[in-house]
Amino acid sequence: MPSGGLLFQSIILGLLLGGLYALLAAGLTLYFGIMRVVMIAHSAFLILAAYLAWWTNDRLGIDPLLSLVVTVPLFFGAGVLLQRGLLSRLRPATLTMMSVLITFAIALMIEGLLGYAFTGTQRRIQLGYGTASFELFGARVAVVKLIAFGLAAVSLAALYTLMKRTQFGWALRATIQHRDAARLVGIDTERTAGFGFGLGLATAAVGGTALSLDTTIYPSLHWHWIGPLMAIIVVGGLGSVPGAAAAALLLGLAQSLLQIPMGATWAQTVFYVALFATLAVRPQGFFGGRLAQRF
Amino acid sequence: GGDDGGGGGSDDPIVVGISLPLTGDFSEPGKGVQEGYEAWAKITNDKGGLLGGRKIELKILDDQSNADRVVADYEQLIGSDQVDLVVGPFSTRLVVPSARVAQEYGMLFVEPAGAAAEVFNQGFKNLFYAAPAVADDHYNHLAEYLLALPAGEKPETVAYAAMDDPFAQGTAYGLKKKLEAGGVKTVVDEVYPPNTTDFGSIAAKIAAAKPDMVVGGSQYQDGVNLIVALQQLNYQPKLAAFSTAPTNPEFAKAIGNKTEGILSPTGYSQDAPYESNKEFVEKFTAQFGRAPEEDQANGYTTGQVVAAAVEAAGCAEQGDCQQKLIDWLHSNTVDTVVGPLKWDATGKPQGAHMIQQWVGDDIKIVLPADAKEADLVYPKPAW
Amino acid sequence: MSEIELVDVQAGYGRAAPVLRGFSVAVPAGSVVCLVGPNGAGKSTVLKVASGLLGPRSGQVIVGGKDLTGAGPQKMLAAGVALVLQGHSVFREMTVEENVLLGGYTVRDRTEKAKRAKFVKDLFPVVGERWNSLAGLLSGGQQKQVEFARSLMVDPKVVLLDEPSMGLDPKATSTIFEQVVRMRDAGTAVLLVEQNARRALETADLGCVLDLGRVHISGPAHELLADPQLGELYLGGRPAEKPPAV
Amino acid sequence: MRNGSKSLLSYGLPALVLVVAIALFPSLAPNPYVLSSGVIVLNWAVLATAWNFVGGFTGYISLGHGALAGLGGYATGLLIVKAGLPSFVALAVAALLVAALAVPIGFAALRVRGASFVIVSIALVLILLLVFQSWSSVTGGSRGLVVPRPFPGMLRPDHHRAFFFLYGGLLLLALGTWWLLDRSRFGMGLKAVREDEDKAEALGTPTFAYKLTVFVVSAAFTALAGGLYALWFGDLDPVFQFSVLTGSYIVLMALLGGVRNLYGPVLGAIIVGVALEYFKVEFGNTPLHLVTTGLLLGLVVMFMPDGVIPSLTALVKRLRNREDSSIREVTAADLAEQRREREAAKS
Amino acid sequence: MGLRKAFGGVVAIDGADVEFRPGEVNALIGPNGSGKTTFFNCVTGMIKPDLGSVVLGDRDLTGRAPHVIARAGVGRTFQLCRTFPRMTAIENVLAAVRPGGVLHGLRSSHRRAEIDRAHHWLTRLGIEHLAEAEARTMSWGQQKLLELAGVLMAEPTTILLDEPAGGVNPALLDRIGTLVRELNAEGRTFVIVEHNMDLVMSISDHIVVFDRGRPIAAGPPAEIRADERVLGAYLGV
Ligand SMILES: Nc1ncnc2c1ncn2[C@@H]1O[C@H](COP(=O)(O)OP(=O)(O)OP(=O)(O)O)[C@@H](O)[C@H]1O
Ligand SMILES: Nc1ncnc2c1ncn2[C@@H]1O[C@H](COP(=O)(O)OP(=O)(O)OP(=O)(O)O)[C@@H](O)[C@H]1O
Ligand SMILES: CC(C)C[C@H](N)C(=O)O
Ligand SMILES: [Mg+2]
Ligand SMILES: [Mg+2]
Repeated sequence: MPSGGLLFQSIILGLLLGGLYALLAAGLTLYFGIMRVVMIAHSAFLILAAYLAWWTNDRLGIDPLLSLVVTVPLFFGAGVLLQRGLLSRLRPATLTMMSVLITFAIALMIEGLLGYAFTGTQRRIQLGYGTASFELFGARVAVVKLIAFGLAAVSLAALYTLMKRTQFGWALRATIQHRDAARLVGIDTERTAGFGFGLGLATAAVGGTALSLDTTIYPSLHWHWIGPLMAIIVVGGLGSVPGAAAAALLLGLAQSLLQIPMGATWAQTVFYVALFATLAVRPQGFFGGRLAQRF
Repeated sequence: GGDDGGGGGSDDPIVVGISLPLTGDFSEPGKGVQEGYEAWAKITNDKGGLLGGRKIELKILDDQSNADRVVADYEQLIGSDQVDLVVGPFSTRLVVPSARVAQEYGMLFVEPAGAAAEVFNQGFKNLFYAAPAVADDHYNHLAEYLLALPAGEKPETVAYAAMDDPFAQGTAYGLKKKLEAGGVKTVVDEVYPPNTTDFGSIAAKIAAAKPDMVVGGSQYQDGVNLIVALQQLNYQPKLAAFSTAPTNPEFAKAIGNKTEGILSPTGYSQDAPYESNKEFVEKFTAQFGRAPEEDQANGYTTGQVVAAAVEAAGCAEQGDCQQKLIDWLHSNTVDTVVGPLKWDATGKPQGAHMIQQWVGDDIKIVLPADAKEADLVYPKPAW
Repeated sequence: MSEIELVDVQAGYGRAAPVLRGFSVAVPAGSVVCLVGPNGAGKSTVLKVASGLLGPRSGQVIVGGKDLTGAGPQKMLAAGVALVLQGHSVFREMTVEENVLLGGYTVRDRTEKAKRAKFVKDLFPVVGERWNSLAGLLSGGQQKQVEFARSLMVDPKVVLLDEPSMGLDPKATSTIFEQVVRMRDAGTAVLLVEQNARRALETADLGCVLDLGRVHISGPAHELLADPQLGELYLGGRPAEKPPAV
Repeated sequence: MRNGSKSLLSYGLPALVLVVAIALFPSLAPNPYVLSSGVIVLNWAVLATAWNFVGGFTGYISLGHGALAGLGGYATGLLIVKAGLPSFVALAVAALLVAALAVPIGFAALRVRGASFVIVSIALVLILLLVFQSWSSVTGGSRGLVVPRPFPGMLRPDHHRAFFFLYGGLLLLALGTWWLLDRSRFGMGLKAVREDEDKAEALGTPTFAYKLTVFVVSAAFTALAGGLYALWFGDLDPVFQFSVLTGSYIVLMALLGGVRNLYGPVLGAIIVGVALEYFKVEFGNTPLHLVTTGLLLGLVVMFMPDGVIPSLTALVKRLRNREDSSIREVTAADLAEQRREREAAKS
Repeated sequence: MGLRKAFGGVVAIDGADVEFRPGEVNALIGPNGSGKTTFFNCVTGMIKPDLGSVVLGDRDLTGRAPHVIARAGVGRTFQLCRTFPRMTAIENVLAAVRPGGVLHGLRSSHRRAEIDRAHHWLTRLGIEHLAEAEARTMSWGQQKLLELAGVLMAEPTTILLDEPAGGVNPALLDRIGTLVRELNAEGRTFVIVEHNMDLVMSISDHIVVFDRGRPIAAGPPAEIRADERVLGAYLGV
């Protein structure tokens, strides 16, 4: 039986981790649930953002969080371009399948270019406060992890509001569901879909930066992330940001706690066990509705 | 250069084929080994080459740390490029498959970095590990030292965390076996896959068990991450030992210089008194602008071993010559920058590693006693 | 002057042969023009060209006297042209509310929007009853009603209707035809495609029979109704039996 | 529509070319390295063709077929090492085992469609990776598993030659099976699933049973290819046996050639397989080979979404008769006229 | 019997106790949302009823998978019109499952016979000229007819049509009516959901009227036409 202290420490670590997962999965929820695009390259963009944050810190010596000023608009623009230039040209009938492949291709290119630019060496940001921590009821909370968690919370709240409360959110969903009908009610479907994609990539910029604060990065790291993130959005119910957030917290916590008895490797399987369990019991996910693309 | 054309000698270069993990998981040490090979080729060529004037030409391919790739690379080097000699890549995981290719083409295979036990129980007859000791023996001196401590001082509990990698586990479990036999209790024994980046939970488990000593079976980055995670939890062991990572030049910076007292085994020391080592350190520093570390030395040693065999056998090409080289190495000792090396029938070297410790902002040899540059600090200061 | 006019339009899909081969039609303000024809004649294609969904290969689309050939649906909508698609085009995974309000996407005035929403709710009771359910879960006919309601959220000058009565029960069908008449009386130009041809021609001022992408015959609606040959080829043999009045 | 000469041209002739090419390649290969590349390409060709049983017929895009190949490889290796079976017996048993295992896997995975299936298939790879890494007492973990040579003592070039022919035979078997299915009602049912699953079900196709059956067949062929690879290659490492990349390359190949065509995946495998080897030689020291692969995949998706073979046939067709007027066009009046004539003739 | 199906709060069918007559042309009419399509879905196994049973002849088909029911001789069309978009018309028709094993079609003679039959149906529905066109390039009405051809190819004994007239040209409709009568004469049972009263009244022997998930009337056309409740609930003033 693990000690109470360890249990509590693991819960803290799990929640912090879950928060980060939620942010990383948010973009996927957007593309996937709203636009029916399977964006394999999302985690590659996360790693790209992490590299940019690392690079900013390494070369310019400034705080990696400052890189957000550049990466967020940059990624937003890249998302718009990606959507307008590539995804919008795919046939709607085969969009899902083809989007898998085209985004896979993008992931490969990002990985290759990162390797070319920064080599395959593992990198880690060296921060003055990298090992700083404070005590909370007997558990230690690392400052960097808390910052990442905070970034996640803020971005998710912003995203949720945007989708739920603005015309843009509605227009985006209408565009995806029936493009012609959306055009006929006066929606600029091209622009809307582009912005939607840009938004997803913007979350990748934030997520990647948060990720870079407390982890090692290397070009092929994105393969490691894509599985858990996909599992999260399925468990959360495709397309539901609150669902993804809840699933992320839950699975992060479960992973962290399961590591106590099972060890790190087996604990990772919790994502896939949850994925299969979800599909078997409730294919629509545990937090979203069946047809629901509710925000 | 001897250009007299007699006895099969010519001035054709001797082409040495190598595949290295220049990208991917092992790229950092892989590039270290590459420098070692390059230094060997340059130093040898500057002295006039081998076999009376044949220059050494390296043909290096990148296997991306991928076992499928490494096989294809050696396949290409031997089958298509018709290189004269091949030497090994970095990491046990790549050495095993590539050694088999060499074996099946009847080639000699001297390698710089296949230290784990499985390299030597595959039945390879052509393989030689060009370093003093295999993974399990890396901590031998440390184990002896700890077990010799008086009862009150001896660490009582130890936590182990090892990457799921034959080499990394080999080092940690080599030590574990000896300490357990000596009555030291294991309180945590964690294994993590090579791609792990989040060490929070493992660190939490270790910190909660409050062991006297922590041992990390690490390659490079995982060691750094584990140390940072332990420091985030403010865990202060009496002793901390990690394989490979602490000897890397980037290490101190990577963990924010909180290196106090960290131990690491090493097969190489820049100050080692062996004859060729002085020349190596000097010329390497001239070539690359900094002193060589363990990976560079391993590459260089590999070259030295091959060169000795080639000179002794008087040939370097595919075919019957390879068996002559193999036979010669099985029955002789070679002097290298890591000392004299000789091998058993499986290609296993017969020495032991030294133990280094971070003292202040430098890493110094502390064990064995006859080679030490400083005294081992125990318990170690807080990090 | 005609609100909308298609002049000698050629149009088709992809690389295939043209579907419309020199098609012309003009719909004056305050009138209903009914387009009938066999399946695959190109009726829906005409409406897609008129609404800007499909660019013509040649010919002109003139709206309110301005040449808008090649303009997209957004521009067309701004010029006052609205289309209700054939088949089902609700946003399936959005609620009825969201569907209807999206119909007023271009309406910026909130009170105006609310007023219209109330109007369509009264017109089609089911829209109000199922205000919060997902549109994709409604029955076929209910979805059609939502679509029609959605199109009523704006006040266009030209309305293009592609088989609006399809799948509707007689009551809802009547509601729609009444609405068409009301719009016409308010000065809107209506271009109506219907397979319920006799009923539609009774409502329409002008009729136009389309076959193989060309106008086969056109003229006052009542004249077409009376033509026996047209009856056999395009309108069905039996004259429509009116539901018995009570 | 499908007359004899056309089907001979589109099936028989390529088959002949393929057989001749397989028979002659080993003796034409200039060195053992080229021969070993040939083995790799054939391995890809079998994998892509096996994948196409699911991908081509049912339209379910599996990025997880790498895992099935990995399972086949590990099962073969473990049966030899742990159960002491002779190499090729182990291969056959392994294929059967993987086929049996494909039943529950398919049962779980085929319940979901479209993008969810893609996710599930990726998850399959990742979960197996974790299992094979962690369960080291059986699988050897990331220490890997060494599969004993089936022909001990054989020199490397001869070894390559033997496996080249083994793979060639397997490829022909897979192609033959695909061709039979394509002609059968079973194949028609699967294609109906690809287009509209509910509709197919309503027309009487037991869609789930069909999908599952073809998934199992596909898994068996994939496992055979994976098992042969294990015997040929000798070293299994979970990281490479259970890699999403493998599955993705398979998809790329099938898609590039054309999934609706018998020879599409083979052609794709040849193009991509050779390209991969070429990039490796060309950009050996940089990760640019990833970029080029990505670029190739991107170009295919954007410009030839149906694959090389269909694109080329369409092009040829278009050059022959510029306007696609294979569809006869008639007015209602013509139709009425014809009908009248027919009826007159009947009575 | 007494079928019941509720979706969340919406009760789509509520204790519908309906009997259709074998060998006749039955019609099922009722206002939008009265549960007609849901009823079809229950009968064909696309959704499972919460309560009640579906019986064909003396076989209980409740809760069986759609393909089992289809193989028991029940064919249906969809209101929303579903074809296999990337298959040609002829392939669409061939995709219907017919008697004979799964490997049927390997023999060339079988294949040819099947293809001939498929052409026959396309001809009868007036879309023979589109045989080689992909379904996705067809107009709405053409797809509707194509779907019908697919169902007929399977030679079902009981045929459920959901709004066969929706979007079909009236001239063609007359022929569909005739076709239904012909097939009925061959012994096939029809159940037709339709809002086109002309068609319903002219071809059906027996009409059932639904309102809010319940049958409110049943009988021959003449009787239904005069039924007060029907007039109120469905036909309107
Ligand atoms: N997306 C498309 N791609 C290719 N061809 C098409 C497409 N849509 C329609 N067609 C072709 O264009 C012709 C006209 O189609 P259209 O939809 O305009 O007919 P319609 O008169 O509306 O018929 P219906 O009464 O059946 O709705 C048809 O022959 C059809 O095959
Ligand atoms: N999957 C579902 N989830 C929730 N409600 C549903 C679902 N399917 C149908 N309904 C509801 O059940 C009721 C009956 O629908 P059904 O489609 O059976 O009507 P219908 O009689 O076919 O109408 P129509 O003439 O418009 O086609 C409707 O109120 C509909 O909204
Ligand atoms: C000592 C090291 C050079 C050994 C190497 N890391 C291996 O994997 O075997
Ligand atoms: Mg139409
Ligand atoms: Mg209905």
